[in-house]
Amino acid sequence: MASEQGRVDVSVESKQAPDAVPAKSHPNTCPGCGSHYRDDELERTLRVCPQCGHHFPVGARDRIEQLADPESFVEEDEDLRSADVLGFFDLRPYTERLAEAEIETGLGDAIVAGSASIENEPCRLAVMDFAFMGGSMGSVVGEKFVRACERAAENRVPLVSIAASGGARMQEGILALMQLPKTVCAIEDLHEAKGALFSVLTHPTTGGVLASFASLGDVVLAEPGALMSFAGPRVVAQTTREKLPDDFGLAESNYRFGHIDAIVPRDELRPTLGRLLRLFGAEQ
Amino acid sequence: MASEQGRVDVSVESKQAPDAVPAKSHPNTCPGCGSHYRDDELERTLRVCPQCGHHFPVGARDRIEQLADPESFVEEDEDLRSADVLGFFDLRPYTERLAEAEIETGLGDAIVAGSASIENEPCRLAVMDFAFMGGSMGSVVGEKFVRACERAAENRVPLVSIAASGGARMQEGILALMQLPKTVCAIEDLHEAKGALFSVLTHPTTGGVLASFASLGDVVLAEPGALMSFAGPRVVAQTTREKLPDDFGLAESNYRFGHIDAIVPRDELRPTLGRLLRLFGAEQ
Amino acid sequence: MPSEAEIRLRQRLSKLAGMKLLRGTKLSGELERLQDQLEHLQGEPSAEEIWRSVELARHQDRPYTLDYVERILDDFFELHGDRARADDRALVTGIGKLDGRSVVLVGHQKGRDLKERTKRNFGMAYPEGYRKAIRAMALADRHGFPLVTMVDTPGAYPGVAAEQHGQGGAIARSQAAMARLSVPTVACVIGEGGSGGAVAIAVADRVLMQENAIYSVISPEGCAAILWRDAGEAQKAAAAFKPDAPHCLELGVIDAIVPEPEGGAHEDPDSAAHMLEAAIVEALSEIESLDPEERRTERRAKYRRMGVLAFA
Amino acid sequence: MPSEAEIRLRQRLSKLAGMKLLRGTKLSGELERLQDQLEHLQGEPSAEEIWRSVELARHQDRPYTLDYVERILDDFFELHGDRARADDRALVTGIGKLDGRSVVLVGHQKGRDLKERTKRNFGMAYPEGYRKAIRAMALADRHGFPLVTMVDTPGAYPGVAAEQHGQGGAIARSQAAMARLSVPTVACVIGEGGSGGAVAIAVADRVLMQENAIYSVISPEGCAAILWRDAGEAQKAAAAFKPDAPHCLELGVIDAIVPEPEGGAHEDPDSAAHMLEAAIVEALSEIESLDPEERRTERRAKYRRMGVLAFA
Ligand SMILES: [Zn+2]
Ligand SMILES: [Zn+2]
Repeated sequence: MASEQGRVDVSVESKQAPDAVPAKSHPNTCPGCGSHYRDDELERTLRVCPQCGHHFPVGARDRIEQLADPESFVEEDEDLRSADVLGFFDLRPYTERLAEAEIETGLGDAIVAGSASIENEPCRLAVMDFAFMGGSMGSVVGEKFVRACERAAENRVPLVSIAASGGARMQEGILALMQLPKTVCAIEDLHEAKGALFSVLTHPTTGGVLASFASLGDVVLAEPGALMSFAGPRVVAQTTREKLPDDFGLAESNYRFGHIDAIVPRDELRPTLGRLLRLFGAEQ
Repeated sequence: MASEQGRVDVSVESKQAPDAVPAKSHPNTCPGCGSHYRDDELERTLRVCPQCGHHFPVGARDRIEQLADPESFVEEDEDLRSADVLGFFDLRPYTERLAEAEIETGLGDAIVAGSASIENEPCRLAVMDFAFMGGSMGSVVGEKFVRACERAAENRVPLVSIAASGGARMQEGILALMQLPKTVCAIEDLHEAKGALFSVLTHPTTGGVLASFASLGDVVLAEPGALMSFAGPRVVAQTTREKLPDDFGLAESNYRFGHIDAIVPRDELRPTLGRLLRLFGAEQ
Repeated sequence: MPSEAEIRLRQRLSKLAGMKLLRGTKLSGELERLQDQLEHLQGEPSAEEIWRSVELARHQDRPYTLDYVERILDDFFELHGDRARADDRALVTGIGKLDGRSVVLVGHQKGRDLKERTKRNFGMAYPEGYRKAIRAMALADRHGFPLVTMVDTPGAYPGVAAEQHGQGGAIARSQAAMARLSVPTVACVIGEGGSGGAVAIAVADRVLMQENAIYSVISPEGCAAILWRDAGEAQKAAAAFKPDAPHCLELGVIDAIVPEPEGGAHEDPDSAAHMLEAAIVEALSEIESLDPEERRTERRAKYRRMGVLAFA
Repeated sequence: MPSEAEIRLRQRLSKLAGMKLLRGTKLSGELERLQDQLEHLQGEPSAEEIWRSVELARHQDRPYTLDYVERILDDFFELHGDRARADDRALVTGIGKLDGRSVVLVGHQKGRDLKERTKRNFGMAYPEGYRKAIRAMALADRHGFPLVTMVDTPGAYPGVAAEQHGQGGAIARSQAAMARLSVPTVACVIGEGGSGGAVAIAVADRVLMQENAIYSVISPEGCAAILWRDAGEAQKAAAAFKPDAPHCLELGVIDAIVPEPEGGAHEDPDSAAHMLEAAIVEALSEIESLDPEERRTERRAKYRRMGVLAFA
């Protein structure tokens, strides 16, 4: 049936599902080659497997540490929280899920935003975190992204966005869908102010985030192996009964089909963003 | 070899070739079904075969008669003629070819332009004639098309263009190629003045005319069976050694691939243009 | 003295009292319009009423975009093709006269019988469909024609080729195109407003929604499959995320509800078309007088306000 | 007192005396620049000299776009993909710093060895390549970056798929995009300027052409095949339609000729890049000071004048 398009693959969204599938393996075991690492080992390699190059997930705060110049990041809008406007209840209330996610991740929602510099170039950063309810986008993600656009325009610096998302957050209903046009309109305003957006897609970036701000970067980059598809692989397979290509929806496939400018391995991301900031930056 | 792209198939351009291939059959014999007609019979059916629907070529003056309200057409720029700026000489001088074409067709060049009304809606008309050197576009075709754009903008009426062309006129060298950007710029000016262009493609519309004004209509129509391709079938076959699909470059194929808005049989062309003029016209 | 409907509305809004309502700044002005609408409604829609909307929105006899086009627009001329690869029949574009003015129409199109359903891909567009829509929007802007869209899709098509051709980017760019338009824009949700594939053509100065249409972030079946691991729990899911018109109005996502004939639009398509036409013409007349720059600024400001926030 | 070159120029122009020269209004101003250029030329190019240009323009060691990019631009970042279907390697787009300012680059790219030639499709772009170019142009306009193009193609690819994907329309729309740009634009013909595929990215405020490049409505072989039914008569054809830089300058199609090192650009790519860079920077500095609206108006006016007419 064709009823699930626009949604992400269930496996991708397991964080959002009530009965999350038990993790098949330890999070530090490489799904690419089976090697196992200690936390500090992975930290040193930016959470990339030294054996096979697999890119492990990176949380928002770790990502900021990897990218921003030391001490340069100043967080903004940390007090924003989601509201349960629908009184949404599946097996547990939405409010309970939110509280649990905040405790687990230490984040107020699935995005962290603020000012920073990268290679001494000033910029704004908006970084998503998949660990917070599958990186789903509700009112808070939309609002913080929009404020980041507005501040980038005001300060005449580019905005760097790092996406990691299962799509729109269904617990916020139609208001979650409205974050698509909300973020899109903010990028239009940013562009009219001659501001730039560099969009980095990490594993996974699907559904409503791909169908809004993540696709609208002046430059669009992706990490190797990142899934970036509007509909998730399982939904596509169920709907179409097609056998999916091995690289379905992956960054490599998207590059071949012309949807991204470059696939950037994690250790090159910082210098690449530095170069882009020099090209688009305020001193222009 | 790939050296002929941008040019039309030689067979299409036979009018331009020094040793034109002898006509394979009488011009009033239908290539679709073999039926033969007298001139007056074809005239009555707008030069469409009553048996099989094949659309015979129509010269510029006949086309204007078919489309414009009686007595409404007022020709403009009839005194413009091509100049032989390169001193172009193949087997015969270009000037001689021009004189011959003028005598044969009674036209000053491959386009006739002027003001008219269609179904009582005022408009500008620019109609090409394949009989004049294969409808090739040199300085005169470009200039008359541009003037038609300018007058359409001034008078706030849409421009209806009927294309029939083998491409740019090589005897005018690089200046013929410059008619592409020249006509394209004129359409940009027309659009900025909120003017409309309806482009009708007839058999054949290829090369530089397809790669400039003919493709840029606000609405693009084509006659059934019209060849519309940038490179002609023979060039493509020679370059790629591929077997061409049966409908290669035809209006029907272009419609399927999203390049035209509608295929309009000749007897519906006048009412269709009338409808478009009402939708885009000055009374808006 | 406040009407009962207004009291009911205030009660509903009071649920949000502890939160900062992003669109709060406009609330006083909007209250009147909301009140007018709420007078026609019979209280908070129940789970059964919400599900009835889902069923009516998907009813096999419900009028589709072209059913309204033939009843509302004169001299309609369909525009075909994305000028690159295809003409996607799940999404129609064209020009026609609405109440004397030329407008550009963009709408999803479902099929009535099996053959047409296949041709129309059940109203689920490929990226090529959204690129055709963007082309029609550019034409509207160039000539100053208002844009009217009709939203009726289960969602953008989830297929391998659709992904390869850039479904996500196409939906994002279609929204961006609508955010940029200088001309007046009215979107009408006339059936299923399914997720990204719907909002792709619904970023408008005025968003209208028929009484029995639905507009949602996910299909009820999709939501149920994720949350309850059982698509059969669709009814429960719909009650949870509330895709019905009254809730969309209350949340500020749509600007007005368009009434339907008794029993639903399919019971009397002519009357349904008449009501829809009147609503579109009224919406257009409200926005046509605005300065284009101002209209665009207000359009973006409306979406800027969407969402509900709390504070730590 | 007129120089010999100017006399020669006047003599050449006198051939046009009986005709109305469309660009005549600008001639007096242009005479000086033409004179400067003509001082470096040794008389009217002969058929042999024209053919030598054809050979040098196609020389297998001639520097290609990316050879110049690495010598001229700092911090170059290549932009890939048309955001719809493909990344056409026959046409490269990117951003880099030229003499301190960010510019967007668009250029055809041939390959040096068999493998790269195949990857680059011999510098013959599909419609997807021109759509990528249009995307890069829009980015330049959005951010106020000047656009620099490098033209080096036998022509747009003549294949079945290329036609199905809309080759003619893509070339037309790429020209239209260049006509619309508000930013300064400089096009450089650095090798083969083959027909529609070349002019698609050459509608610019200033069009530069290297001394040994060619720019033509059709390839010599294509012209010969049509007129003499013998592609072997290419040399005769080239002499007839005159694709060399001096003739293009004389006809007002280009704005300046960029000198090459003795023997051609391939003899000393570093020097060739240096000369090209100087010419681009000079051209940019001429047009950067203009008002964007005025610059665009002048750009279109330049093309408006192109052509030579007679009267009955
Ligand atoms: Zn590994
Ligand atoms: Zn016949």
